[in-house]
Amino acid sequence: DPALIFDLGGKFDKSFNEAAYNGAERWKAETGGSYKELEMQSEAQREQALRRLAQSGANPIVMTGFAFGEVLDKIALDYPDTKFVIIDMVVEQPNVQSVVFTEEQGSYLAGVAAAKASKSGTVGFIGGMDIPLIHKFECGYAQGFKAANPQGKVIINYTGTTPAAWNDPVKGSELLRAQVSQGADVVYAAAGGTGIGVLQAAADAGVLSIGVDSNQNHLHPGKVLTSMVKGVDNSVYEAFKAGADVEPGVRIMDLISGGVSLAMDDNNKPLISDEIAAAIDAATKGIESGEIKVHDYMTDNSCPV
Amino acid sequence: MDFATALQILDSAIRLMTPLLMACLAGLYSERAGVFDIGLEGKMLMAAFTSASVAYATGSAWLGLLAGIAGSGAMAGLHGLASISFRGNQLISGVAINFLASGLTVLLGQRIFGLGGRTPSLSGAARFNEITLPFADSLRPVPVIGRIYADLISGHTILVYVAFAMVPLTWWVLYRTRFGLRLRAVGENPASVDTAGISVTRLRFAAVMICGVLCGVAGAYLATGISAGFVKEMTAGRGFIALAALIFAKWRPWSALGATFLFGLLEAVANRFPNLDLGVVTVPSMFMNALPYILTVIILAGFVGRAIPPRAGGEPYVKER
Amino acid sequence: MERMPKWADVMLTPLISLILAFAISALVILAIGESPAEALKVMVEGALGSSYGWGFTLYYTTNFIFTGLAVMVAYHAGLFNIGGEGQAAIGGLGVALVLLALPWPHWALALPAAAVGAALFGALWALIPAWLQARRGSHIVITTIMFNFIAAALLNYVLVNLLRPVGSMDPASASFPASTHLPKLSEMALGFGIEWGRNTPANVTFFVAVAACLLVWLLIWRTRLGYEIRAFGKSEPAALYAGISPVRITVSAMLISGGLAGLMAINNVMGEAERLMLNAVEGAGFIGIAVALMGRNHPFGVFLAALLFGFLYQGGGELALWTTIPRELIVVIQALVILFTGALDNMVRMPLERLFKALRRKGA
Amino acid sequence: MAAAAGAPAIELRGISKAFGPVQANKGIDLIVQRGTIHGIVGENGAGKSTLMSILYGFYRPDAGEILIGGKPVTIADSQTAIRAGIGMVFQHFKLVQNFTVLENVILGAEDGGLLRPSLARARGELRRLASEYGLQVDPDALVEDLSVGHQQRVEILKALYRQADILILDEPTGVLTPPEADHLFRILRGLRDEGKTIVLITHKLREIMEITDNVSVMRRGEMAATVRTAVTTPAQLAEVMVGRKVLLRVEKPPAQPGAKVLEIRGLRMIDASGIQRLHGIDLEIRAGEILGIAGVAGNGQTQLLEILGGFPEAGAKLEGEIRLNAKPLPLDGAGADGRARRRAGIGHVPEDRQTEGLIMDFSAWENMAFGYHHAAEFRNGVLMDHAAIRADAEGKIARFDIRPPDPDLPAKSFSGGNQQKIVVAREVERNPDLLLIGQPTRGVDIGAIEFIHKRIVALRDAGKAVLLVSVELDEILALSDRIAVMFDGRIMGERLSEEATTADLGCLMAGVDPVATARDAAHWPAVMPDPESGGSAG
Ligand SMILES: Nc1ncnc2c1ncn2[C@@H]1O[C@H](COP(=O)(O)OP(=O)(O)OP(=O)(O)O)[C@@H](O)[C@H]1O
Ligand SMILES: Nc1ncnc2c1ncn2[C@@H]1O[C@H](COP(=O)(O)OP(=O)(O)OP(=O)(O)O)[C@@H](O)[C@H]1O
Ligand SMILES: [Mg+2]
Ligand SMILES: [Mg+2]
Repeated sequence: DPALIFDLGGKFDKSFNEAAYNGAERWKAETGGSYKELEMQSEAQREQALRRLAQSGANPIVMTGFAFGEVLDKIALDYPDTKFVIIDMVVEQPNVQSVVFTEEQGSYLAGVAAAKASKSGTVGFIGGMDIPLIHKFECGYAQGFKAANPQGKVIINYTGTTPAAWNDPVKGSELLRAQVSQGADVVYAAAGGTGIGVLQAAADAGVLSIGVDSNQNHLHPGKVLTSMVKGVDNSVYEAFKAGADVEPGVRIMDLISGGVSLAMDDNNKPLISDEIAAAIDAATKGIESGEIKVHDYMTDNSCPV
Repeated sequence: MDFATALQILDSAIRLMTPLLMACLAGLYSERAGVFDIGLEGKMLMAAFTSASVAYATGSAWLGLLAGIAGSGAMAGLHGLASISFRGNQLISGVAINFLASGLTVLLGQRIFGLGGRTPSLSGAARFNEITLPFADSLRPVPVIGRIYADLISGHTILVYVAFAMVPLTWWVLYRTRFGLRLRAVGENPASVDTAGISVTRLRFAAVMICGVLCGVAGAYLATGISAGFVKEMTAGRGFIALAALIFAKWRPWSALGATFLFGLLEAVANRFPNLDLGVVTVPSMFMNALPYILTVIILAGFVGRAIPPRAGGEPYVKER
Repeated sequence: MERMPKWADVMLTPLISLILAFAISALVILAIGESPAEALKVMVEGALGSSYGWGFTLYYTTNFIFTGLAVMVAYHAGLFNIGGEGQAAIGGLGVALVLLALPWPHWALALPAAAVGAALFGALWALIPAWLQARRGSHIVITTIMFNFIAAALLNYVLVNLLRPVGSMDPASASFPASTHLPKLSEMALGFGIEWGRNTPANVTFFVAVAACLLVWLLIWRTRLGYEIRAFGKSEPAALYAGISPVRITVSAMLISGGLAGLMAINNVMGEAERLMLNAVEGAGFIGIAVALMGRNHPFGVFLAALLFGFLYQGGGELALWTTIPRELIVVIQALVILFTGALDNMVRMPLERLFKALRRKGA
Repeated sequence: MAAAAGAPAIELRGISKAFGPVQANKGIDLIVQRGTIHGIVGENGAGKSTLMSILYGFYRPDAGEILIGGKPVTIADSQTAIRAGIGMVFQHFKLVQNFTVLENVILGAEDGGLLRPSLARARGELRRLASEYGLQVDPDALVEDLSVGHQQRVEILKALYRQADILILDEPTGVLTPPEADHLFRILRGLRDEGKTIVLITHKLREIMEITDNVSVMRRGEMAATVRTAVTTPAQLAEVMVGRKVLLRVEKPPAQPGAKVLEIRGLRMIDASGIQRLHGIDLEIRAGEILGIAGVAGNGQTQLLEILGGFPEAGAKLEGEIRLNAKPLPLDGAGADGRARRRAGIGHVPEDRQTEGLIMDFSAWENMAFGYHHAAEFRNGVLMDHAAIRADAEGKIARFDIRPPDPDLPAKSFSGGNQQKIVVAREVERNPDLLLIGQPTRGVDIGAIEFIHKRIVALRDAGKAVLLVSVELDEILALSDRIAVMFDGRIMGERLSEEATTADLGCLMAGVDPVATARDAAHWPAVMPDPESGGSAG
């Protein structure tokens, strides 16, 4: 059986853990198979969880989150017959598949959409905990926005510096209001449970919001411009489907492979004007063809815009 | 900074301080009666959960509020049982309540809604919506005052006004009523109350239950007023900040207003200016996030003298040594 | 002389309280539609049923011993240190700086140096609140709460901007060199030819923690400083009368307290993660409050309470890992244990006292 | 006196009460006649306070019956007692320190939900009671700002406000100055003459003889005797109380003063709130001499002791000169703390044994080393030598006959008298060159008083200097070789004890120096006495 281990945020984190869970459930529904899932409590359990699963014969073992990187790197070779899949991190071991997403590209598109949808020329970004991964979202978004509106302004807020920052909708809603009062009329939230509050407050304040990780358009139909969807669910689904035959190596889930995308559905159809759609299209093509290079914050810890 | 920005920051400060103020006043009743309470956080969290759940189920924010009060009240009853009836350690009891609420809310939420501890989003009458005070729109053109009235004073949920009204009310109860006199006395010297023929247990229980009710309102405000539903751990340390504000305020109602306003304001300022550009260096957002805490320490050290807690605080009342 | 025999007070009361806590937990488990018997089995087996479980239980125990002792020492001086969380986090920074700054040839050299770094940083983080309390009268409860938040922000800044290897997503320092890796208890057991707790994080720090219990016991009940700390904690006017300086005692007690909290970092940062991560403390600072209070502010009690919480943590972790019971249940069980053994203990003690009185009367 | 028509005011039958293993009251019978003042005496821990607390509903008896005015009543709580017309002034006042007098008076006896009407009525009532009984006290003052004497008035006012017919006072004079005590007695007589019944617990046999109509003696939880005061003597009472003959007078040989031990010159102190507490004190004490400082409480005696002991109130400004054995002592800084003072040879029995002299939760043996815990003989390397400290404590417990002789018992489990003996034993047995001793026998029974007085005299006879501060003029007169009187932070005058008279000292305590006044009148009739030099007269 395959197995899935969630990162500390827990499987219902309104973010990529939840997406992974959805992928696994889809696989289960389609194939009727069963899988093991683990939720950890503490850092020290990472190794324990991996080892115990490997010993129990689970294969492949999928884990979400960069925090597994170190541990996996250390123990992968102890279980050469087991395949591991790690999401959001590269681990170079012969039996590990590393799945990384180009969040900067998806966020770039979100930035373009925001620029086009914004009437004020000012948009916002609300991150959860202030960590590099989220800066990657922020940086891509800012690039896309500036590309479409060089004169515009992006207001950036982070919720906090502790894990509590992921679960503070009150602060999220207050940050949104602060940004709105500074003129922002489209706000992109990459903040887990805090984002729930951002999207809600945006709907209340009559401005547009952009969801993250999974398709959140349905949360406030007609008020969420789009969502930057990260195909974690697909990756998990595919890994489960491949079973023990998962290909080791690095899989870069980018725009071309559909790893990241903007969610378009009935909920946001009225919001996506032809002009916006065209701009997104153009940007997508540009990125795919390599004409547009979206800078990855992680490569040098800085953002060009 | 222009007038509009100042108004917006103050407006935000008012919303952010409301749960702190409620929780702070809640703690004030309890601690003034001699029962320390570091479980404000847990009670608020429990109330946020029960209020959101019931508001969702019934579609009524008011029923949600009642449920919030009940949820928090149950926790308060537990605290009273442990620290008054059984003369247990008040700090331990508070710690236990924080843990209990943190676990139970998610456990129950997951069991009931299956959303990983989150409740479904609330809308319409299931939330407390912002109310516009009379004449707000017609007065807006009046310079300064009009703007302050329309943009700052008007346009909050009813619970915000309740919280502010609680300040003079608490002051009045504490200093102008028999109940308040006895409450203050039991926190200073329970033996004086006992020898006057008044039950220390009943009085302290009353105070602890009032604390529960106010925490209930605070929690309901978090889940059904300022946001639209419950998210696990959504109190995010506000109970502790309220406790800090209470000590800061030296256990006095008007000072509690000031202290919580200060916390709200500092947070609002940090929200508004996430990266302070000082020309030479840009203060990183991490420090702006920590700014309210740093400033609190500085203010505390620089301007606020020694805070003397109610003299009998923290000690169970034992007649027989 | 006593109302009930000492053994009954020390052993029977907590035991019955514990049973009560578990009974209520069982009801909660039933209420969420799971089997309490199964849960109990998983917990006990997972935490105590194998050397593997013990390897984890002792690892968590070690963390809680340090934070529990930290709260305890401050408590004896009448100071309520809620800042263990921040002090332990900053202690981790001390460990990381020591281990990354110099090439350590052997862990036996690195350990004392890292311990000093951890204790020093933890102590420094406690020094400011202590000084503010002693000199400016700023309430230590507020300042230590604030310092937890400030520590989180500081650590976040340092890890993201200064210690993080370029290109890494993880807001964590580089891994410490292999020469500084502490021997795990399993490796030590293997040295004696015993196969014990393979791949568990319990490491030599456990012995440091046990030693810390002994030293703290000596400090509090056998040294003049401990005597002065206790005296000051009981009565400030009396301390002044006896020539005990409030400033000196407040500062010393908080330095020791912060140092102990900081020392936790040699277990989790040096011994387990072998690099400094964000949020490495994971709430152990707050658990320390419960551990100290439940341990009746005595090092031996702290040891036992830490063991209990170690068991709950590991057993609960197993529960979350291997059953469908959500991990929040463990939090609830912890809460009930704290409540019954720590705050509602008189609920058990009072009837017991009456029982013993009745028995004695019958016997007499 | 009111006619004893009908039933007695109080009748107790077979009252028993145990606190855990301690049998505080054993089958007590007591009859208190209406309209009398009834004294209760007994050693520390005899069970007096317990008995009265039962009567007041503060404790519940394990067995026994209570009759008030002939009717059996069950006093379940204080509310019942209050309704039965009983009021009580506890040994340790039950006042809320940061409330005003008025608030304390109405607490529990409010007229309704709102305070304003109650406060208004109480204000009027207090005015009436004040003029009727001479119980003046500022209704708006905070209790913590009042002297103990005034705090006691508040307690009495509380009882009277509740219209108590029976007033119980537990050691009311323990903290009062003689004039305050006299004032209290006038009030009590007035109340009795009005028909109220008063129960008075005291350790001072003089007071029993002076004011009571009947007196009961308690011993070890039992009622030993009840007699008419007129037919008994203090010596008889003391013997029943203690079970042996007690010397009610201190026997001391004439003093043989030696070298100067303590010399104070121009000592001034301004406290943190800016009030000048000491206005230039000049004093000296020689070896083998007891200097008694008389004065109404609150005239700077406490500050003087604290400065000499090395722990003046925080933020105080000090000035002047203190020499011990001709060596100057620093007034502030690290060298001026309690530890340095002990090292220099100053022992100190503080005025307040419970909050300063002892750590109530520490065992007796730990308390026996308190303040001397750095001493060489108590240490064992970096550790404390517990065996040595215990051995030392056991010796002191035996020599001072501290009961129960259990060094492991926490200080709070000892009676007041025995607590005081622990402190005295600790300080006296160090053989300090100078012993500071404040209120040595406050709340202590006569057996213990006798003992403590003997030890102080013995220390003097061993050639040590003693500075004694007491508000008990009797005690000052009995123990001192020389007497200085403090008033408003100044030494009003000094007398040799054999020359001193109560009247003379009383004048000085009130701030009037009869000698200096006469002298000033003779030489500089028109000049006001210089406040700075007024202290050195005599
Ligand atoms: N609340 C209590 N709990 C336990 N023991 C008590 C309590 N109150 C009094 N005792 C004990 O009961 C005995 C009688 O005490 P009580 O206070 O009645 O004595 P007393 O005659 O008033 O003494 P004193 O002259 O010192 O005031 C003492 O041994 C005392 O230690
Ligand atoms: N030989 C002694 N005889 C009587 N008292 C002593 C003796 N030695 C020390 N003491 C008492 O012990 C107290 C402190 O002693 P001491 O001066 O030896 O401490 P210290 O050496 O300064 O302290 P530390 O323990 O920090 O080294 C003083 O109050 C003094 O009265
Ligand atoms: Mg008494
Ligand atoms: Mg007494």
